[in-house]
Amino acid sequence: MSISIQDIIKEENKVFSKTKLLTDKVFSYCPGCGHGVAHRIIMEVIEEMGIVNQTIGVAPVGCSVLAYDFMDIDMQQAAHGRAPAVATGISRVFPDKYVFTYQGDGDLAAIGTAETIHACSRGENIIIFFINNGIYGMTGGQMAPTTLEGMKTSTSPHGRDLHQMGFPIKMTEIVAQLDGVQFATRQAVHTPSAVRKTKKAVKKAFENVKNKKGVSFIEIVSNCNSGWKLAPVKANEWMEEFMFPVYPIGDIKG
Amino acid sequence: MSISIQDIIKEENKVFSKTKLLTDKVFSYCPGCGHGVAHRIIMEVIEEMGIVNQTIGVAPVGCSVLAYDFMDIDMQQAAHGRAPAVATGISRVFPDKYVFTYQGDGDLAAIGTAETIHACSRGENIIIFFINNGIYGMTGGQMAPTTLEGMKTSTSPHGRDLHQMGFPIKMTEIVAQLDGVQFATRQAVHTPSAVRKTKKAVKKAFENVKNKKGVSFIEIVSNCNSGWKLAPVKANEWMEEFMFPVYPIGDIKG
Amino acid sequence: MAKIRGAVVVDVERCKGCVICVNACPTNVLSMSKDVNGKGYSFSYMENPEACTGCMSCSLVCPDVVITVYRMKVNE
Amino acid sequence: MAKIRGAVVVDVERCKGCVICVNACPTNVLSMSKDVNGKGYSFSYMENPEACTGCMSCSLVCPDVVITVYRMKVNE
Amino acid sequence: MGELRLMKGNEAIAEAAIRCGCDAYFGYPITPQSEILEYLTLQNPEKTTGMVVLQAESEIAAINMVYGAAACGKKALTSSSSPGISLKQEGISYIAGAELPAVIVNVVRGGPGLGTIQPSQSDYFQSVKGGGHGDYKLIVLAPNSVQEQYDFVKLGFDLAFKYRNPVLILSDGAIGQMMEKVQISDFTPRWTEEEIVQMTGSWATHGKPETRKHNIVTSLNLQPEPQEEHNHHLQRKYKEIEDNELRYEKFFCEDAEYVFVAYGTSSRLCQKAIQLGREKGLKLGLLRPITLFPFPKKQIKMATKKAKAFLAVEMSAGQMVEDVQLAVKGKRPVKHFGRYGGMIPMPDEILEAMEELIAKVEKKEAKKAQKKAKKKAEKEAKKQKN
Amino acid sequence: MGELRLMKGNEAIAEAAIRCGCDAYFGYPITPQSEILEYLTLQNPEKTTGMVVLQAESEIAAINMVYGAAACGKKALTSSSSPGISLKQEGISYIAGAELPAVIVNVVRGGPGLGTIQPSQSDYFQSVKGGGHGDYKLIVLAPNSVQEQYDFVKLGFDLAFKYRNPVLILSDGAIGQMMEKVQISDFTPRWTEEEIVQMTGSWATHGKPETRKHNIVTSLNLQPEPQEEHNHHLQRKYKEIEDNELRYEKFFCEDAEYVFVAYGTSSRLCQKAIQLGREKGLKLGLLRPITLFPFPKKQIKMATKKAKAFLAVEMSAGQMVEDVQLAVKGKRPVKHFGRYGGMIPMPDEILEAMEELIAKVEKKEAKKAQKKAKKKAEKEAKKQKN
Amino acid sequence: MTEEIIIAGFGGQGVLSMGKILAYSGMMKNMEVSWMPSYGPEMRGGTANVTVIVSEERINSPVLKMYDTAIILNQQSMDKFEKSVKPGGVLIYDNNGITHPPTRKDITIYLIEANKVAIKMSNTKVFNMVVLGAFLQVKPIVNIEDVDKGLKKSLPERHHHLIALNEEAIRNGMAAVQLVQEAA
Amino acid sequence: MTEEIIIAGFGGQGVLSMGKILAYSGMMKNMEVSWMPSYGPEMRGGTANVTVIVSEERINSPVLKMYDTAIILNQQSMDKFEKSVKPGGVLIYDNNGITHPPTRKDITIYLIEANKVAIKMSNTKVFNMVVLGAFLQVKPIVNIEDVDKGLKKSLPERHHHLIALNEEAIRNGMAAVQLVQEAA
Ligand SMILES: Cc1ncc(C[n+]2csc(CCOP(=O)(O)OP(=O)(O)O)c2C)c(N)n1
Ligand SMILES: Cc1ncc(C[n+]2csc(CCOP(=O)(O)OP(=O)(O)O)c2C)c(N)n1
Ligand code: SF4
Ligand code: SF4
Ligand code: SF4
Ligand code: SF4
Ligand code: SF4
Ligand code: SF4
Ligand SMILES: [Mg+2]
Ligand SMILES: [Mg+2]
Repeated sequence: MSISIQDIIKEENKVFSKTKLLTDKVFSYCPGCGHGVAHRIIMEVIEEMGIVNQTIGVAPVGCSVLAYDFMDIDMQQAAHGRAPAVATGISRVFPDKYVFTYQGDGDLAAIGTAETIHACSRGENIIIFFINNGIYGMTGGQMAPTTLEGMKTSTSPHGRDLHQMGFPIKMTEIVAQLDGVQFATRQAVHTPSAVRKTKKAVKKAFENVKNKKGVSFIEIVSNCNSGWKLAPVKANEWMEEFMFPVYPIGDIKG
Repeated sequence: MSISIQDIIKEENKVFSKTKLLTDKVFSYCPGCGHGVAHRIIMEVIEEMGIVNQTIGVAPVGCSVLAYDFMDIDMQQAAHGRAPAVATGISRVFPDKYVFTYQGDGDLAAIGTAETIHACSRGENIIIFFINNGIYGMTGGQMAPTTLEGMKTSTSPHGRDLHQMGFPIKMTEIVAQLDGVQFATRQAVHTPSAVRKTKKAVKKAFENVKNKKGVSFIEIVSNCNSGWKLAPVKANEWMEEFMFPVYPIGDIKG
Repeated sequence: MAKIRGAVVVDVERCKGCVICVNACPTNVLSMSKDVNGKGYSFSYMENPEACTGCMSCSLVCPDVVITVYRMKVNE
Repeated sequence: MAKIRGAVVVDVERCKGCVICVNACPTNVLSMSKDVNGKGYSFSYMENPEACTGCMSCSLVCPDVVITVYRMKVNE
Repeated sequence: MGELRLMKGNEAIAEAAIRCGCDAYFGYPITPQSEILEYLTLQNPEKTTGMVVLQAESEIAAINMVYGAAACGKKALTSSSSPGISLKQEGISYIAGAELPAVIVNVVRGGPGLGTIQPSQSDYFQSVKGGGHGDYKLIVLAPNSVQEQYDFVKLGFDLAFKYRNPVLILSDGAIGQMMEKVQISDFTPRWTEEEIVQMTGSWATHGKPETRKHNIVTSLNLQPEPQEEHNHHLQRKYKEIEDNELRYEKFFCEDAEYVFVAYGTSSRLCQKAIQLGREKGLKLGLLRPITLFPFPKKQIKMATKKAKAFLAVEMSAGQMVEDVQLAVKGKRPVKHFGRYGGMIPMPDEILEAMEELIAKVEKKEAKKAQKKAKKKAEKEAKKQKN
Repeated sequence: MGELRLMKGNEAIAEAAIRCGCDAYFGYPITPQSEILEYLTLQNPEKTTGMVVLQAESEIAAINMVYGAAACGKKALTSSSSPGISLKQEGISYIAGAELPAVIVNVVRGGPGLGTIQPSQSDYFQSVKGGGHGDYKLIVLAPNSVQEQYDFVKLGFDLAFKYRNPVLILSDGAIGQMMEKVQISDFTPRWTEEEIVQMTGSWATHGKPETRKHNIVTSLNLQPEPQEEHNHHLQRKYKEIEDNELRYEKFFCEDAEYVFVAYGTSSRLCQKAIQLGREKGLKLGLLRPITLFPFPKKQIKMATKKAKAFLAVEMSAGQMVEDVQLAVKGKRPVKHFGRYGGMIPMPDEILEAMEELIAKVEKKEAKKAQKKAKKKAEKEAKKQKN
Repeated sequence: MTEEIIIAGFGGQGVLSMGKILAYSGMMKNMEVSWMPSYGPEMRGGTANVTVIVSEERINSPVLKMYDTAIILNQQSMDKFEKSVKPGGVLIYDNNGITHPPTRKDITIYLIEANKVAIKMSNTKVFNMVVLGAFLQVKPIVNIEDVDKGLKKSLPERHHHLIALNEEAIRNGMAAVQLVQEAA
Repeated sequence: MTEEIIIAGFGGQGVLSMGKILAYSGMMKNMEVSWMPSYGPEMRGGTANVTVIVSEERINSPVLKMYDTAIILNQQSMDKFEKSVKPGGVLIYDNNGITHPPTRKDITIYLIEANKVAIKMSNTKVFNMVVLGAFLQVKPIVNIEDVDKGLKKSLPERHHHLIALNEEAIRNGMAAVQLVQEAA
């Protein structure tokens, strides 16, 4: 007995749909960009935990500057790199709320290095989401501190030369060393299983906030297919081949 | 046959005297402050290596802001925390010169965290001297990022409360992780043997610059007897007892 | 024998044609359209609907959250 | 027998009376003066000059670099 | 009413913050204002009023912590001195752009660069014209006593919340370090969470309840049209502030022929100079702007009716004097006198500078009178001839 | 002479730097000026002229790298856009205080806060009055074409070294992004180390030779007296710059009754407005400050002889207009017209604004004339009566 | 002679580079030129436009409210810029994706089905050159030799082999442009 | 009544806290007071001074060029402030370390050997209280009860047991002050 698709597409059979905590606005991200999946997972966890009325997010300057347009929660937009300081301000005056930042690698690992390190060292009770795409997506694909050796960007057009431009930096390993950090992990969102693992990590992070455990730091290695000048699927393959060896996936602390 | 002191005090018997690379100005430091010894060793090495005409130092904001008054070499005074960026500017336009910064823990580990981390991550061909006295000496003894748990300062008058004020940070361990750092060590200058070891490290650092090896990072754990409100000798004892366990002496990298 | 059947609905106007879902589907259900939507993107659709198991792989990786997945047990 | 004798000269006016040299001297040569210098600091001096070996411990730790050390071999 | 205390200007700010229901202070040490943070950490109000006190890793972090706390509808304070305030400029521009209420204290020292730690008033332009980027204005309060250091904290928060605009308290090393009597107020409890939601629910981030849309605090507009609209709105607000919030003080102005214009420490020095001058029979007065934005333009313009000349006295190379000139519009001579780089001018120097100005003006007047008399005489002569 | 090229304003800056013998560029990406760094990294001049190009970790790092390089007597350049320039304010104040030569480019976008990335001129005050702390001045050059973007880099370094003072090139998103023809100059070789020592040996840090005392670059004075002396020195220098380095341009001013004052992009828009207005028979002119400090005060004052009114046109809520008012000293009406927040006013809007101003002025004049006539008539009547 | 042109369409249509080639060509003819793009955050799918002025005199304002010619390549741009053509001016458009064709009577309107032409050439990348051809047919302010020189200047050496293809596209565009309406 | 005072000496001599106690005492007497310190980087051995004004009227300038009374405790301060005493005013000094005693004839000069007194009391920490006593003997602008109240206010609770000692020092200072010269 063959069954028609119409028979399957029924409310009672729905197993996956967009969380209510994402607004109706179309993401401003490029086709295939990992930011969207990361947004979704975070919002799903907040929805599942029922904490939307206690959650405040901080958007950075970067492609995700408009995260507040897509995440249907109270949000603040922070100056470039300063999201951890802004989150500190929030969390200190609202010690019982869930506060998170959502930052790119330029934002978190370049201009915002001091704010990142010190929010972590103080053990602020917050979550830092760190989307590492090895490039400055928003401003047109400039080199980031996390750009790989030899990688071409608009400000390393002949490839990143370590001697001239310095070495890639591993922020998650660095913050993992700080006493204020409870949980540090590196994940991805390009495959179903990666997404599942990342979501688990996100959940753990929010639990940590609930239990006032200090900083949870979740790096998500993600593609910037536009900046990398690769089609999305190719970009994800490139990411596995070249990014993961330098930024290996897995828990680093906690 | 007894010999008189006058017989000993003769030019040909001189085994120790002040290096010419220290000016005649009286140090502005408090009695017993470690800054003076650190200054001396660095100048001795420069003198011994005969590189004064190729050396440029960068003074920070902190008690050693006036280092340029005492070190008889070309020097620049940098904005608070920005000495590594200033040194980068110098070293990049004078790639064959010896460039060093001399910074306190407030300067290097608080406001200057980003500049420190990135000069190190880029592997600038410079030396960073890091005088860690666990306090802001110059401004009147406020808490530094390196202040110990429970330690009383003018901004932690009831003792540093880790929950409220965050954890002490170990900068040398952090920068040792960065690929641009060739040599990272933690030393002291309160005893003759400590001084000897530190001087060796200083020499090695200048050799590294000569060989264009990237950053040499030398932490010197030192007393701020005024800020700690202890007599100098007591301060050094306290340092051994309480600072060294948290900031253990020895080479960390290279 | 009981079998799991699935189906997905792609919000065609919001699909950006990134092909990531196509690539993620373990049973090669999805394909990209020849036509384009209002934004000029070719979009994902079920080319082999009967192969869909409702495993959600596609929806989990879709960056624009435009895939809704349905699943039911059917006796065949 | 050949013996090493040392002596130190403290630049009294620049000494800040921190006592660190006194503490560092392995042979207890140094002591702090009862008098004070122009800046109001008591200063370091050789109380037991004959014990001085010229080991430079004092000068190595003197934060104000005010100690000059002399050393010679003497035959006694 | 609370008691009378002898306090440093810096301590007065700290005590006022605790007592006026401030929620959070974020700061970084710098002379000559470190006592603010030191006093607060000593009092540790987290245990009493619940006010948060945090030493940030930098001035930039501090101003951005203020941003975060203020965007929650909380009363957030920061303080620094000149170089530190320069570092906060981006953050201040953000706070102004996002329309957040916050109080920022600048205990000014002599610049430029690392400069000196001695008192100065050389950050006037930065405070009033906008040291950060873009078209924005701070409400700027200029205390001239320890009591006002105390009072302006509460006033600052009142104004900041009334207009959702950052307020700058422009103090200097002299007022920060000096001690005077202060009438302490009773404790005003911090707003409860319900009160905060009630007062700021329309814009602040407290966590989105079912009952409203999500609140977003931002200063970004991808398109220029809404950004211009936002800027229009800001300009209208600034106009409103100019209309409603001007504060100034007159001192011996009724009969003054020569008027000092001075704020903060300088205004105190001018008062002494007036006293000395009046003893000599000089009709001197002082117009003291208390708010630097809004600036008492009209009052100065009105003063031109009686006053023959103005002397702007500032511990700077001449900054506020431009605003006086803009107000006077060429109707009367406006000169500047100042010491700077950390020097405080003495009242007798100030008087001397005024006397010089008087002499010049009178010489000119005499010349004019002479000319007039001559002309008249000529006319008469002509008449008689005819 | 080099060739003629079609270039973006941002690229012109980069190419000019390479060709004028610049030693180092330190910058951080930000729209709308990232092409400067991108162009430089593409050319990779380290391999040709030896010029260093480094992407810093932040704007603050970049300006402090400039400090370090400039203090070596090297030609160091940095660029950013509004929020990034706000972050550089402390560093700029240091560079001014330590008297270092450096060129800083601000390709202005709309603020405050994150604002928009569209062109604006709302950082005038910050540039001209001192966005950082303390009494200092930048030499401010305002290009209005891609050619000037190119030319002002060399000019900037010349002035910076002549006066040991930072020079700001105040550009905006429009000039940065547009393409025009540029006459490229030949390569000027970078100074050799001997030349540097010769030119800057009295103050710069190159490593102390036996033959001189150690050079110290600092802006600190622990005591206020030397700091004041240093500030006097700076003020004298600024006076000298005002006397010698004023640059401006007149456009149809000879017979102009109504004068636009505008710089940068706005001045181009005004030129078009003048063209449109002249077609209608309106006697319009433009006074264009090329240097914003020094500002053409005297020229504007002199223009009051012929001009009946001034319209300051800026892409801001009104900043430069104050300097025009200060120059005009109430002698003529001075109004402001501007769009802001990233909006560019169209030439016909500008013309409209001017026409409004003209109408107002003429109405007033007519009234005055009427009054005069009336008075005259009354007088006559009186005379006749007598 | 002064020609004030706006070219407007989607980000991916080569609007900016078409303007650039036009500006280069003008420069090669020793004229004054200015090229003023819209610019925005790097997000796909947005619209792009560029104002190109080619003139024998010095160019003052690089931005304009009214243009001699508007070249319009999508509906959003049509909505925005149809009204900005000077009375008596020219509007050239590609009708692919245009739902509301221009309605003004006081301007001359041309149609260029550049998409079709490009597809016929089996190279959608030359789309913008086809449009440029259409424009040059209508307003021969530069001749094809100037464009060749302009292409040489604007393209990197390694793309010089494409010049012939581009020229072909321009010629095809010239041939394909159709007059829709003369200005009333 | 307005009394304008400068107290100047070494950093460690308790100059600032002596001024503070004087200001507190004035406040206890319901007078207006201002206390304006010199301040500097935290480096030992520097000089310190404080201007204290006690008045029945509102105080305008907290800094002054000329003082009613100068209390001078080291040579550097003597060099700097002897000339700043108003004609007819008072200069009080401790001669310990003074190499050039005051020479002006138009002011009244007192000597207080506070160092000696303090040593006699076996407590060099009360040095500044001895000086305060000397001042109060010469200018009884506040009485000893006000000072007691002032001490209570200014000292933390745990130091209140020292008040008696301080009072004794003040009385000793009062007794020890010597007139050197009446103003000419
Ligand atoms: C102070 C300041 N400097 C620079 C910028 C320009 N800017 C905007 S986003 C960005 C970097 C974005 O890169 P990243 O953080 O990696 O985020 P992504 O876009 O890659 O997600 C920069 C440099 C700015 N807005 N403000
Ligand atoms: C931008 C800025 N912020 C703050 C200060 C004030 N300040 C001067 S030194 C210093 C800290 C000094 O501490 P540290 O670096 O540990 O040096 P130390 O004096 O202990 O040797 C501070 C905060 C300043 N000068 N500039
Ligand atoms: S530019 Fe890169 S990071 Fe930004 S939206 Fe596009 S793909 Fe994502
Ligand atoms: S304050 Fe501390 S660090 Fe500074 S000189 Fe004194 S002892 Fe040394
Ligand atoms: S639900 Fe699973 S099987 Fe069905 S289309 Fe998606 S990925 Fe393929
Ligand atoms: S992953 Fe989503 S956006 Fe991408 S093609 Fe599939 S359905 Fe469309
Ligand atoms: S040289 Fe050695 S033995 Fe002599 S005084 Fe110094 S420490 Fe003592
Ligand atoms: S260590 Fe030096 S300064 Fe200290 S007491 Fe000895 S000689 Fe004097
Ligand atoms: Mg990125
Ligand atoms: Mg320290």
